[in-house]
Amino acid sequence: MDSLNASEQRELQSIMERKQMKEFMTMYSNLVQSCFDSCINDFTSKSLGSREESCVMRCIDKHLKSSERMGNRFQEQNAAMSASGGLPGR
Amino acid sequence: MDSLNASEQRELQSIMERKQMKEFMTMYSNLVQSCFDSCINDFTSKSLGSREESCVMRCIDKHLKSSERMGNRFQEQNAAMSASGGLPGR
Amino acid sequence: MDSLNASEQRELQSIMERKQMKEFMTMYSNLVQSCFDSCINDFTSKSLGSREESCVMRCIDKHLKSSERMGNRFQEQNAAMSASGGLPGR
Amino acid sequence: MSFLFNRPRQPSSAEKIAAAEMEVDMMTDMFARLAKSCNAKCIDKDFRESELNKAESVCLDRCVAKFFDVNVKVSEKMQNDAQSAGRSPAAGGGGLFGM
Amino acid sequence: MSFLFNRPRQPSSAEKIAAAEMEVDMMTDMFARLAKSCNAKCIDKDFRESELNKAESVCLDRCVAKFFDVNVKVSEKMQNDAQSAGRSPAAGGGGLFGM
Amino acid sequence: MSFLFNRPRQPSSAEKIAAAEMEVDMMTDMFARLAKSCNAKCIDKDFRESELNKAESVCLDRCVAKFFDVNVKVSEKMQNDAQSAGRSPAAGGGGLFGM
Repeated sequence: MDSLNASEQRELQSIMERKQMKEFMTMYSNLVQSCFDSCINDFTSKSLGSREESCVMRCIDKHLKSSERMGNRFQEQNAAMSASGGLPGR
Repeated sequence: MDSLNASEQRELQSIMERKQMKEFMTMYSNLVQSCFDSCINDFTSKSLGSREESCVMRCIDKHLKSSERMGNRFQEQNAAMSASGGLPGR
Repeated sequence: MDSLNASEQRELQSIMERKQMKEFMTMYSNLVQSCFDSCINDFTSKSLGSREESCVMRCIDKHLKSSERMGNRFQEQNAAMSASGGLPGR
Repeated sequence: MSFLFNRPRQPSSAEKIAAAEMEVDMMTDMFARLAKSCNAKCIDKDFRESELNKAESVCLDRCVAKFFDVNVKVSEKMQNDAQSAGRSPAAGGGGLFGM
Repeated sequence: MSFLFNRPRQPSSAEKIAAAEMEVDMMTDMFARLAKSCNAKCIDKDFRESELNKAESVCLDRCVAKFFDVNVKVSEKMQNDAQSAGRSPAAGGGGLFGM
Repeated sequence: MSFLFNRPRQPSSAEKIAAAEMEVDMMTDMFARLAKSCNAKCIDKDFRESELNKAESVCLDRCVAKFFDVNVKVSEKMQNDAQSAGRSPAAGGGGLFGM
């Protein structure tokens, strides 16, 4: 990537903040949909049963831990790849 | 949400119109893909058979009714949630 | 579509170039994800086995050929539809 | 899908570009969906060869043709429904904003 | 989901519009996901009739209610986790930018 | 994926920011896809415990590594194909705009 000057850095910074917020919202919605899809399969009642509720709580926990772990590995791999000169085209 | 003044309302209004158009287009494309995926599984011919065609017509009908019903329930739930003070963070 | 004048054409042209770049990136990511999903199912090791690697190479090849073929058919159908007056609403 | 873009009065430059952009977006999105569905229906997931075989090629051609046909059916149906209800198609169809 | 939009100081016009826009985007996205999940869980894929039958209708109603409940659970849990970690919810949760 | 962003001449400010933005978008998108695939392949869908167990953790680590490897293979292959065809990678590969 070409190096950016200070004002370009600031503009990119503010773009990045909006993207980060958007990424958080997408992550949140993915979590809702994924745990709903995995845990809710009974429609004989309109409120969550206690089994469903604890499934949802464990699902959220596990997904957050999984995301964190994959995020760490992803950043390590990226750092290693940059150190070795990036993707082959670089 | 912070309350908006008249000119902010107008700007939001025009943003909303574009979003509504885009949402309609997404709904349209979802409908095409979903009914294609459900009804079309025979590729021994290149034109729609009569069974496939009536499956597609019923699929469209049913999806529109389903969307409308879910949209109504969604708005009721939203209204009820706003009345009771919104999501827990509110 | 309403006809565009020269300066409108130029603006649309530059919008189209960005879209084309974005479409290429989406196609690239779809290819990575799709070939990963189809070919990688063994996690007893952290590096690609030779079977996995050749599956990935064939998967890429086949997907590129498939995209090209579908793209050609899509453009022919579009041309035929425009010639006959477009979708029924046109 | 041009019925989505009918406008009662002379459109401004920005509106014309937005409409052209929207038509391109719609085509791109439609192609992406078609490609996803037709790959799923026609391409053997084993990847034992890197060439499309005859069966896959023919399947892809017919799949594209049928996807177009379904698109036309959906477009016709939504216009008919909208006309019989006396409103523009974009205003109908239910969903979140479908009021 | 208003906890995402809390701001310490008086927001500018652009910020207020961006926040309102983001809330609408969030709702639209949530509805699209709910519709996808509930159609998959409730609608018979045979399409032998064009009307929603009684079982499908009831299933859809309950499905929307339960999707809301799951949404509330996720929202509560992320706020609790964030509070016990002493940071804003948007800063937590791991993932690519979750630092 | 920097080969996507090579430019023949000195880029303007707007172009540099657009290129940086595109690189971030590409990373975010790649991570989202990786997360989806690796959760599907490694995480037990029963959710009987809230901790990642040993098998799941190891699977996730290897899954991320292999996803990177596949990414590198695709990148290499598309560059080779493009070079042997004597054109830029973004211009090839078929599809809707692949002319």
